[in-house]
Amino acid sequence: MVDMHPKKRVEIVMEAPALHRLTDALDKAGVTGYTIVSALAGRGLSGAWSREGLAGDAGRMVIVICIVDAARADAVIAGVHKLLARQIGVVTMSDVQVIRADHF
Amino acid sequence: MVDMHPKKRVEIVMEAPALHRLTDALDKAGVTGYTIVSALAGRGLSGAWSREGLAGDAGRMVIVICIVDAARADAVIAGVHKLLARQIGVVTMSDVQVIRADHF
Amino acid sequence: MVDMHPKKRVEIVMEAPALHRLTDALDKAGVTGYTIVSALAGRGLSGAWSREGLAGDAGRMVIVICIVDAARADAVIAGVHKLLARQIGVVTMSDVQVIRADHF
Amino acid sequence: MTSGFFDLAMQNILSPVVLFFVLGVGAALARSDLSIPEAIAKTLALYLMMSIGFKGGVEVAKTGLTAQMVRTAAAGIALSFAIPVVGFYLLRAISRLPAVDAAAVAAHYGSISIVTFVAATEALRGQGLPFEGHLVAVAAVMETPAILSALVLARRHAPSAADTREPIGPLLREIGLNGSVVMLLGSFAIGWITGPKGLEPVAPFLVDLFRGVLCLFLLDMGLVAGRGMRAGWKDLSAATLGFGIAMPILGALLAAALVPLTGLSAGGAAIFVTLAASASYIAVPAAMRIALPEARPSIYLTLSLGITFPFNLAIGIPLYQALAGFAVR
Amino acid sequence: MTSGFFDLAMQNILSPVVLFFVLGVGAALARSDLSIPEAIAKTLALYLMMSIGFKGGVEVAKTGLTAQMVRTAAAGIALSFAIPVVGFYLLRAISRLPAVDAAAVAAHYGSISIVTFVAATEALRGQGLPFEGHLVAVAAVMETPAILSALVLARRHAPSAADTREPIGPLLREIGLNGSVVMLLGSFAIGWITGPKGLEPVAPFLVDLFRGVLCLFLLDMGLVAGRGMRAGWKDLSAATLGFGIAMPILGALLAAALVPLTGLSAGGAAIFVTLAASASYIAVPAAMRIALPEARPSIYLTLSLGITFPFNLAIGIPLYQALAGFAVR
Amino acid sequence: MTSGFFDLAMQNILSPVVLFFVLGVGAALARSDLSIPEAIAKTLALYLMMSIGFKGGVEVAKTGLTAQMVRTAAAGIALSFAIPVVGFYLLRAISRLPAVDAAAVAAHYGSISIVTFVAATEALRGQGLPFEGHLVAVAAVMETPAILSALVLARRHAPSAADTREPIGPLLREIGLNGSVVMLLGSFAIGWITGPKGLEPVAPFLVDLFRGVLCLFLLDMGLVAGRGMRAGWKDLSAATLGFGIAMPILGALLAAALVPLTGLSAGGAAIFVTLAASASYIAVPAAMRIALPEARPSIYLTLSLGITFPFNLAIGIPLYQALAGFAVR
Ligand SMILES: Nc1ncnc2c1ncn2[C@@H]1O[C@H](COP(=O)(O)O)[C@@H](O)[C@H]1O
Ligand SMILES: Nc1ncnc2c1ncn2[C@@H]1O[C@H](COP(=O)(O)O)[C@@H](O)[C@H]1O
Ligand SMILES: Nc1ncnc2c1ncn2[C@@H]1O[C@H](COP(=O)(O)O)[C@@H](O)[C@H]1O
Ligand code: NA
Ligand code: NA
Ligand code: NA
Repeated sequence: MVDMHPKKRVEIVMEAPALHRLTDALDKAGVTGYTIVSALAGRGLSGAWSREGLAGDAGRMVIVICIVDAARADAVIAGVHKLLARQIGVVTMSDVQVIRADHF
Repeated sequence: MVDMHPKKRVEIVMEAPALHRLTDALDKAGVTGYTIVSALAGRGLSGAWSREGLAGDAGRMVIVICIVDAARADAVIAGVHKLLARQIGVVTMSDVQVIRADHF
Repeated sequence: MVDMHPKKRVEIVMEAPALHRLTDALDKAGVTGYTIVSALAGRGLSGAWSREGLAGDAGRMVIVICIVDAARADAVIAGVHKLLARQIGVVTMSDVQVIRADHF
Repeated sequence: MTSGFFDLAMQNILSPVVLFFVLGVGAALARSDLSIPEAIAKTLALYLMMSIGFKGGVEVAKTGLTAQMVRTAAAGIALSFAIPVVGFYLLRAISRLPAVDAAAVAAHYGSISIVTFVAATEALRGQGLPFEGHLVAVAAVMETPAILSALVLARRHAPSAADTREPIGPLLREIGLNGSVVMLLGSFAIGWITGPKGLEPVAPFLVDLFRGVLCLFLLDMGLVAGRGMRAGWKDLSAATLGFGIAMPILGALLAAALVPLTGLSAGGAAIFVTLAASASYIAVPAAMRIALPEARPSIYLTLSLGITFPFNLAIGIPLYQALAGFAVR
Repeated sequence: MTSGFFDLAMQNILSPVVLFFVLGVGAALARSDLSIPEAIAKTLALYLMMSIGFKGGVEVAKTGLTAQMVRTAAAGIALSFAIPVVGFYLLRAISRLPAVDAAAVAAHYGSISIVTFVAATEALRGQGLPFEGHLVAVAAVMETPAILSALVLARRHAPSAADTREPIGPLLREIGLNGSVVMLLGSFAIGWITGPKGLEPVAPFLVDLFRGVLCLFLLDMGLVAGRGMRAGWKDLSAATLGFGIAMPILGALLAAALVPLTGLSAGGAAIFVTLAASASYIAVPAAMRIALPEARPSIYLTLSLGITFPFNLAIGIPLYQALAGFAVR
Repeated sequence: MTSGFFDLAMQNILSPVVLFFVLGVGAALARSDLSIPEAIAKTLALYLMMSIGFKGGVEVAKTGLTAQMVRTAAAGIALSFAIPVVGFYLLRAISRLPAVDAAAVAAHYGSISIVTFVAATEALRGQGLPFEGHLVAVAAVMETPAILSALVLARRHAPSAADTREPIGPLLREIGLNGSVVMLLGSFAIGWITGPKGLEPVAPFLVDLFRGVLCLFLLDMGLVAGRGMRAGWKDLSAATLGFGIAMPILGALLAAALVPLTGLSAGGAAIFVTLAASASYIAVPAAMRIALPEARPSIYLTLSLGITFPFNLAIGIPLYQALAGFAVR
């Protein structure tokens, strides 16, 4: 059996043009890594969008997935919150188990 | 420290051609939003698939992520279940924490 | 109300060239299915990457999502761990509820 | 159907377009990782629609709207309604396929394959044989009626599978407004409005590149067909496989019977017969996933893309041309 | 601005390029699922930059660097700074739009639309009228100053919305190095270095395909514009809609006043005036999401892409050419 | 290697193809967000394979299969096996690179770069120098043997890193059937079967567009190389960097020694020598991620794509042509 260790999974749905600002903030918050996925379409309070046909970054959303240690989670969430306060987006956090604790 | 609020994260893997029917159902169920990701490939009981090379929607799957309030989760799941009963797909629900409770 | 059943959600961030080896391992471990998403970019201990501009598979990561029964989760994680031990990647497991227990 | 037919067939089979399809099938069966990205496959398909629509419209701009066009469209719509009925009962008679699968398969054969259309026009161009430009619009109107027929058949013969709560109206509207139909008819209209003068500046893109792009698209179709064959083979009985070859010939015969009513030229008749013989593999499969989700794609896609399409590409097209030749005379 | 103008306008409106835009808008409004994948849309835009940059550079290689180029660039930069100020106060005067929205809208009109530029050059080519190749570089330098103006306006009139912690320097650097500007100026430099001899081998790709690719890109722009109209309509008052037509004309008049200082030819002046009249819809929206996130895209995108772009495409371009004709004389 | 060489080198360096590569590197180093979507990059690579494969096959259709082709392929395979061995021991001698990294780097140099091949053929075309069409097939067979050599070296010198449980057979099969090899050899076969008559209708796509598309692909390669340089620089010592220039020259010398055995023309010999000097950056890196996951991509990719490729593009190609000239005489 592989040992599992509890961590936090932070998932951020956000606007593509602000992505670099977010990853800079994550880098500063000391996270060990993150993975970005391009969302295809969506709807929220500010309406529906789709990336189809867009030649630029505006109007497109990305999902940033970041596994962090619980001890660092609050700081990460606070940093993300500050940055995205005025931006369109959704931030969620959940509990996960990872196999290599020293990686995070 | 940022206040976190418990919500449900519903994740639906489903066939692309039926997507509009699902989002219509979600809209009717009163969810505040959802985000769609295009899946690249997969396998299930009905076999393997890949979106590579497909000129049309058939044979392609999408993932719909929807953060909902626990109070509304049952209704959302029921609606999704009814719609996808005869469709290929997977529906999962999990616990998450969000930062802006009023958004959902 | 729809009946929900507890399962495990295994999420694997891994290098694209090794994908076939992983899905073969999952097939052997007897999972009923999985869904693959193409990641856009990311950063980890071994540096940052982006799929933009890549004509080949090297340097690109994918995310494999696999819903499994708790009874089988350990075996799946062990198989994945063995395979990815020397590969770049992240493996997480979390609790989810599904609607069709017999599917997994 | 003598040596002329065999010459045409050989010439057809050894054309780059067919060989690239074969390459795709071979690569998929050998499990090569060769693949065309989805975004490209989709765009190649749109490009083909844009090109043939525009060129068809320009032809009509030259000749003007004729009664022949209306008559051909009417014949096409009638065929699209009728072929699924013939196909459904034939399939039920020769195989043990459940009614819902049979209805879904039948829908594909009533509708049309635009790439088969294109391959037929290329064969004619190779021989210097002209055909009517308005056949592009006929192809577009033949896409949808078959779906209606198939749904009626399914509701009668497999009532539990054919969800009667799903209203047919919005579904037909969705299919009628699907991207490729809009691209085809929109480009047709633009070609008609702007005429030969409008075509000129865009000809290097829409005309000159056409055959090369077609090769790439057929490579992609071969890859997808080969992938489907690998997976779908086991679900197909010999009878079902036989249907994949008998049905296009049957469709062609039905169309040939209507040719005299249309007043088409020999080239146009060859295209018209080919349309009837062709089976959809993009628009109808997507519609079936919504309207008849219990029908198995492994059956209808393997038949349409894995059996009928290659048969038509290699042997059908010269055959239908010969058939149309008899019908016109 | 008599019958010659109307002929030009009609010829313009019935060109394939404009008709494909109309097709896109129509398909989006009818809720067709026709769409161009994001990867293709992005690449089509890069291709257009590569082509016009390269061709512009080759022109400059023929004529050499002139004082005229420097004067035109200076005039362009001045306009890019000034137009947002005019636009902001006009918008505040005629509508109830909050200051942050008004500043964001104003930024779009000070910057430029490269597709409008291209459409204007196509119209000139249709008439055999030459224009200065260096205008491509002028277009590039006019992209960014407007954003600076708009930020200054927002910081003064909506201090809470214009985040003063966000430093302007990196933002401007980011915009100045954005992909399309680099592609445009880089291709311009390569065209200049290699000259007509360098263009020759790549001409089938960069020159011959240009108009066909443009049609496809305009179809895509129509689809995006139509989608935006469907969503954004309700946020726009009559006054705001009117601004979408009045502002480009105002911008054109300002540019026409500067034409005599530039020494441009009639063709070049038409392009220059069109640049001033055009509104950005790719670079500036992305910058606004960062610099003024509280400004609503439904307003600035609908105005720029849904009102001003089609107006310029159909009516503006011949109008600005007429205007430039007066200014040159 | 006198003034003729320098003229060729200058002409080469100032060609649009090389300048677009430079633009890409510059944009990446300046952190511009210019990028080509993955789907497009992949398709551009497939297009290049399709085009050169088809054209090569057509050439062979003209001349027929010759003993020369077999001899050249044998020489190529021998080089692909031998070069990694030379490279590995050289690298171990001059640098402190761990054995697993050295083996992975060596694999890249034994294999080939198809874009370097293409750039060499373009240089020859610019001079009107013919070359043998079958070299396309020789390029394809030189892709894989190097990987086998490198794995044997790694298993001997870094047994813990070279996973001996991973069977080599399936890996080689996977590499042999990788998408670009299949596209290259498949198109070669189709060109051979259909001959010049088959090329004609697809020439506007496969021939005329080639150089323009190549520019776009080289821009993309520049962007990826620049990104890699920014990240990988710190992992590279001076000795390793020197290897990136010494090794291609060494490979070229080895190939030049074999040229007399092949019976190639001056043009063909230049291509053959260039193939040996070129280093893989698509197929081998992917294979290394599976076979030698502990080898660092920051080292082998930076060397292959960041050092050797630009060196070959700008200076190597004319150099190897001069070298081949001596070998042929
Ligand atoms: N409840 C939700 N679940 C998942 N994604 C959401 C949700 N709400 C918003 N989003 C995503 O976030 C984007 C912006 O949301 P909003 O700020 O509400 O307009 C939407 O377009 C969706 O892609
Ligand atoms: N256990 C699973 N975990 C993750 N995705 C799954 C799972 N089972 C099925 N899927 C996804 O759902 C699709 C359809 O599944 P099925 O209905 O079992 O054929 C598959 O192709 C996968 O993409
Ligand atoms: N903490 C993390 N959260 C999410 N994704 C991660 C994390 N760490 C690494 N990754 C992903 O896994 C890849 C390889 O990580 P590494 O092995 O640390 O270089 C990264 O490029 C990311 O895409
Ligand atoms: Na048919
Ligand atoms: Na402007
Ligand atoms: Na080599």
